[in-house]
Amino acid sequence: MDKAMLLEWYRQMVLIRRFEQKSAELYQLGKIGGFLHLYVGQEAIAVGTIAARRPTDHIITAYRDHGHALAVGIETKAVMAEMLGKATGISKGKGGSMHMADVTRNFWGGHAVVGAHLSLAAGLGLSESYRETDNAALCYFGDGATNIGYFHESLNLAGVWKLPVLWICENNQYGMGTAVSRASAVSAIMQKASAYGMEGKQVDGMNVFEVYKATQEALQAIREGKGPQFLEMLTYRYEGHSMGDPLRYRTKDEVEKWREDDAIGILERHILENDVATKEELDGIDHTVEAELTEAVQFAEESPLPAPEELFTDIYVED
Amino acid sequence: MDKAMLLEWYRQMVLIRRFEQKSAELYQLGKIGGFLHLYVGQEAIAVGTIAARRPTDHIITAYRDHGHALAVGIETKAVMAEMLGKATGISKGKGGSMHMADVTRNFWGGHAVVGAHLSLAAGLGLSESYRETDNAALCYFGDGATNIGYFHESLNLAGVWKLPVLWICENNQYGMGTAVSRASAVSAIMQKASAYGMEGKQVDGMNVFEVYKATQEALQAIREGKGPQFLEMLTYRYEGHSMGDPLRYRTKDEVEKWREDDAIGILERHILENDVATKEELDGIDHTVEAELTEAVQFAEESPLPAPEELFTDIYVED
Amino acid sequence: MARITMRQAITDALREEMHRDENVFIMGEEVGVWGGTYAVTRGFYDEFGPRRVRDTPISEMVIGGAAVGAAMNGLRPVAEFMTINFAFVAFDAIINHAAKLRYMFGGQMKIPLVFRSPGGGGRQLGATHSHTPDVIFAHFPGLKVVSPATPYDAKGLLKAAIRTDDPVLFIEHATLYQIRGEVPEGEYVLPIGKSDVKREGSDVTIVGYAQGLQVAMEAADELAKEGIEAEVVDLRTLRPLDMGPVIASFQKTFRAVVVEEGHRSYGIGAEVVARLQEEAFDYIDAPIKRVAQLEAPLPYSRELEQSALINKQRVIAAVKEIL
Amino acid sequence: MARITMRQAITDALREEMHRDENVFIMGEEVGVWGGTYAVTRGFYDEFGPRRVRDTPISEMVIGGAAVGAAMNGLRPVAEFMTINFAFVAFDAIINHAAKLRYMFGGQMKIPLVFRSPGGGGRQLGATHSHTPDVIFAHFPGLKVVSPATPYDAKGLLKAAIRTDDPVLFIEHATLYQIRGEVPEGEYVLPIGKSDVKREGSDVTIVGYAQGLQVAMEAADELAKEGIEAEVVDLRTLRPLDMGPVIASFQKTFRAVVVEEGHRSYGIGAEVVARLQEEAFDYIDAPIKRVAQLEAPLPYSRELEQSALINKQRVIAAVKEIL
Ligand SMILES: Cc1ncc(C[n+]2csc(CCOP(=O)(O)OP(=O)(O)O)c2C)c(N)n1
Ligand SMILES: Cc1ncc(C[n+]2csc(CCOP(=O)(O)OP(=O)(O)O)c2C)c(N)n1
Ligand SMILES: [Mg+2]
Ligand SMILES: [Mg+2]
Repeated sequence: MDKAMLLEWYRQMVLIRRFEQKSAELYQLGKIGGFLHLYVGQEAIAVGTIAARRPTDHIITAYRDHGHALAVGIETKAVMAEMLGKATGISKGKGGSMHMADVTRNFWGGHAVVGAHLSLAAGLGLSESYRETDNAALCYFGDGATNIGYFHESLNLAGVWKLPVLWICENNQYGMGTAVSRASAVSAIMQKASAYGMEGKQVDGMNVFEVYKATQEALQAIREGKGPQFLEMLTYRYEGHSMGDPLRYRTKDEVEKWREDDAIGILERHILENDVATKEELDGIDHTVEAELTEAVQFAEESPLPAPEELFTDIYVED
Repeated sequence: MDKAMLLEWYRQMVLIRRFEQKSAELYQLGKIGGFLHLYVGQEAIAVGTIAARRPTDHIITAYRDHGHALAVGIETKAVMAEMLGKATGISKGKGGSMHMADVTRNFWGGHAVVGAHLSLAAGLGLSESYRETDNAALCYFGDGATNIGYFHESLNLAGVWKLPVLWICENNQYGMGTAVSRASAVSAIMQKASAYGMEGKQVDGMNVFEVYKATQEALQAIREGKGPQFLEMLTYRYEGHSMGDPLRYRTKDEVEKWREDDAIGILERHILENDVATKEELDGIDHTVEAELTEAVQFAEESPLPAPEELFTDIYVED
Repeated sequence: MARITMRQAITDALREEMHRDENVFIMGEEVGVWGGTYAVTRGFYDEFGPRRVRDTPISEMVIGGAAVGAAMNGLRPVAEFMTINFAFVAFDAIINHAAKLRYMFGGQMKIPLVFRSPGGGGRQLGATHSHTPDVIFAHFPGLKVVSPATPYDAKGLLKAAIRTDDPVLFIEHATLYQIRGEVPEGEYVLPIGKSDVKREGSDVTIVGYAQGLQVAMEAADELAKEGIEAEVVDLRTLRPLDMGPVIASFQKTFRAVVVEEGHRSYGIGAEVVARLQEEAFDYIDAPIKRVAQLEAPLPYSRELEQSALINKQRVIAAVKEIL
Repeated sequence: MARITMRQAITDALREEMHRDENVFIMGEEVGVWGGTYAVTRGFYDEFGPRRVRDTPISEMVIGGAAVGAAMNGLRPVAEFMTINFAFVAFDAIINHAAKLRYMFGGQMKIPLVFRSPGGGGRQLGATHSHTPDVIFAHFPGLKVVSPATPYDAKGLLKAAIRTDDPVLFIEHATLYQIRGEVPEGEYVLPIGKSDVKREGSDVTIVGYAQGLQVAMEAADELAKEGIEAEVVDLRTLRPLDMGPVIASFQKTFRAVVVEEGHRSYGIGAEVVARLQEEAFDYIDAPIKRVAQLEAPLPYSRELEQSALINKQRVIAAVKEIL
């Protein structure tokens, strides 16, 4: 892996983390509304998996979607403007935090009905299979989402039809306040894959290298016609489920334990220990990110609200 | 197993088969309306499983439900009257072929939305678990039903909450015209059980002894607090999915092959080869069944239609 | 012009569109090998092959959702729910995904799909399998809802539904599959969102659609024998709802009856009544009547079920009450 | 009398019923350890334990269906859908099972359950998470649908819902959780299926429920300042719908406006209008107006979202148009 790539990963992961922290502030100030779900702690997954995709592969995820939005390369200011509900937002201010998408980048959005987008992912896979390409669809979802009917139907259809979908479970140990073992009859989510004829593999989701490698292998298998693949990424969200989470369901110790294996920390250590780059270089990246973020917030704040008539556009293509 | 029991199984299986054949005739005559799904070929399952239950255990099944209705002991004439939509039918003529129930026998009905009744079964199990009894709920469904979201959510809930439900998949190889391998990512349905922390077991569903034994063991495990259990009964429906099935999806040979292992034939052979009873005794049972059926049809035909005001009763308990 | 059944008209529309556009494909339960539960896609599996005529597992949520996903990426799925009752299982996919994604992502996506589904009661299928729930789908902006009453309309509207870039729920009343009507040989497409006067008259306006339209026409025939000339307007599309021809007719007749097979309360008729009194208030001479399914789940027993459903006698009685 | 929030009123009703009847239990997502997403069941997990306050996996179909199954066998589940939007996923369980089983099996079963669910828009949650789809549930016989507007009604009606032997969908408008109102100390139960006059007046009738009722009351206060006395009727229950007080009021005022937060087309208001013109035709002096959500999915951006929603200005304008 070359230096440019590792530094780019580092940049993305720092950008995502700082973006989330900034968003939390803006939410407290009432500038962001609705629900806000932070991706802090899980950065290695969006970054590592998306680094392994081809631009023609599709990305689709749930409401915890800023990380994926930034990792596919949507401009930070377009993501931030969306958070603030501005006309310049990537979804024109109509979607908000949970509903980022950029179709030009084959990023089909964050989706907030738990599990539903797995069926959309099956459809994305179907469209590629129909056209006989070797593109794949990467579909991200939480541990909690694996308990809903959509999960079952989507994975089964992918299995029967051999759809080119890479199912990526971001197992951050909880669905809202419910620990995996209190919601799922099996605690190793990967075990569920076998009911759909897939093997399933657990990956250290805090380690971007492992994430990248597992994704590459899985995408390779898909392109070779081996059918859908399943990865369970073990990870953790450092913050609450969304803003306003009373956090009654886990201990500070548990959070601290996970923070020790921090995704950015692991990458940073690798870079420094292997002399890929110097601390100064990394600090430089941090500063660029900071500047980009400041600019993005300013852009978002100064952007106009959607025009009133926007209420009635985009409902239908043909009226 | 004592003679009385075996003869009773024989009687029930013959009754079910002849009931179905009679129903097909009445359907052709336009006396039965709606959809009619025959249970011919699968008799050993309803009879063998229900023989193993206690009366306090619950039974719930899909639309292919006459077999279960007769096996739980609903009077033949009340089942037949329901088929004819009469006021004397077990569901007052409001349910028809697909919707037999007898709550006094803990038979909670045939249900026609594929998979939905699995969630009701979870609820039945929940009610017993809540009351801390050792009663179980036996829930029957087809191979096709294992692909719908309801299946997944119900088995998962049963798994997490350790609900006393015995899941019985009557794998008759097809859901309508779709062979298991064309609809399910795994062809051994029992494999799906492991995603819910259950072991799953395949049983020869044509052999009432095996069915009975497996059910007894599974119920025993449930009563011992081992949580929900899963049985896959391998079977075959000799007739079409419902009346009017164009039968384009399978060969005559395949049907013939399965008919050789006929459920009633196996039991009959056992009875005769082990001198449990004589051919004459069995013939006697056949005649009793015939008489019962004739009487049931006559009763049903002579019964009154539901009174017009019945349209508005039973919608609510309290108006 | 050939007189063909509505089933045939739908089959023809599907086949023509499949030939016209390689992106059009069919998915659903038993649409392939079986040939469609209502025989609408009979022969398609052999003609177009398993890539374009796709038998699905019994899993309505993913039938709905995968159709949306495929449509987002440029295909034009015609996904079938075996009956509209099973669309309940896919309600979220239809209403929250097919109908909302374009809007929610600021117009970035098109969702050019058709959900086809037979619906309606009267076939002794019991309470869960006999719904005419059209109104609950028509309630939500983002979806187009079409339900034709004649073979001619069925063909022309289905072709339009397949060609529009918006998601369409196309409800086929199963009882109408057998009815026959004239359908021209050549290719034609009808506009979605246009009501249509199916019979002219000046004494009363009867508004209907699908099975309700057929019942309205039967009633109008009977009424004509008594010298009462009813104008019959077919809504054809429930969303967007085109009140133009209804109002024009009402301004001539001053009296109206709305006929629908679904339940009366919170039904299609309520909206038509509300709009008429909002938009043609000065023309109202008598209460606008609704003829609809009585407020009970549909029972299995034939006579009992029929007693809950609409029929021409009930329409005639309603007309006479306001003349 | 204490002035408590609607949230507190609902919490109290649940707690009292849990104490009163051992068969009552709560199930749903995050109802236990978390304390309810809207904090309605805060403390219940500790008070009643995991047997009676059951956190479920994210699986609305089985939440719906298991509640039905448990109710069939004599328990009295209070099952929560975290928001009404997710009840779409459980639509089949609610409409085809909770609401139909009793009928389909000839009255053999009772289904004494309550589905509780917060609903409504206005909180910047985007198109899929902001529905006020009450009408689509009220359309079907077999279910009772209640949606209160005040803490007093919420408490009394929820207790009634838990005690009735029929399935009830109890929709709580999330924006109303904070409003306060007087609630008596002792035990009381209100009847399901009774509309209620919330304010007397003789110039115009304003009909509303839930958030629509609150907006109607605000409008009535403003109108009173201008000397216009509106009578405000709260439907409270959408099925069965009690038109009695609405008609009685209308016979006094001859003018009406119906206010609802859901979409206008095929909404609650349409039915109220249709019934008024059927049952009080001779009293109609002016078009009956509807104030409802504009026909667009709800967007995220605050101002844009607000522009689609009802408010007192729109009600006042509608009233003035017909006075
Ligand atoms: C169908 C549905 N039910 C419930 C919710 C409410 N909800 C939003 S996120 C969430 C938890 C999801 O957990 P998980 O899948 O593990 O994802 P995570 O938030 O941990 O990333 C729930 C219950 C929803 N959005 N959709
Ligand atoms: C949700 C739903 N989708 C589709 C149907 C139509 N349907 C009725 S039976 C059936 C096949 C079920 O197959 P299986 O579960 O194997 O049971 P079998 O008929 O073989 O006993 C289908 C698709 C339905 N009733 N419900
Ligand atoms: Mg999680
Ligand atoms: Mg089968």
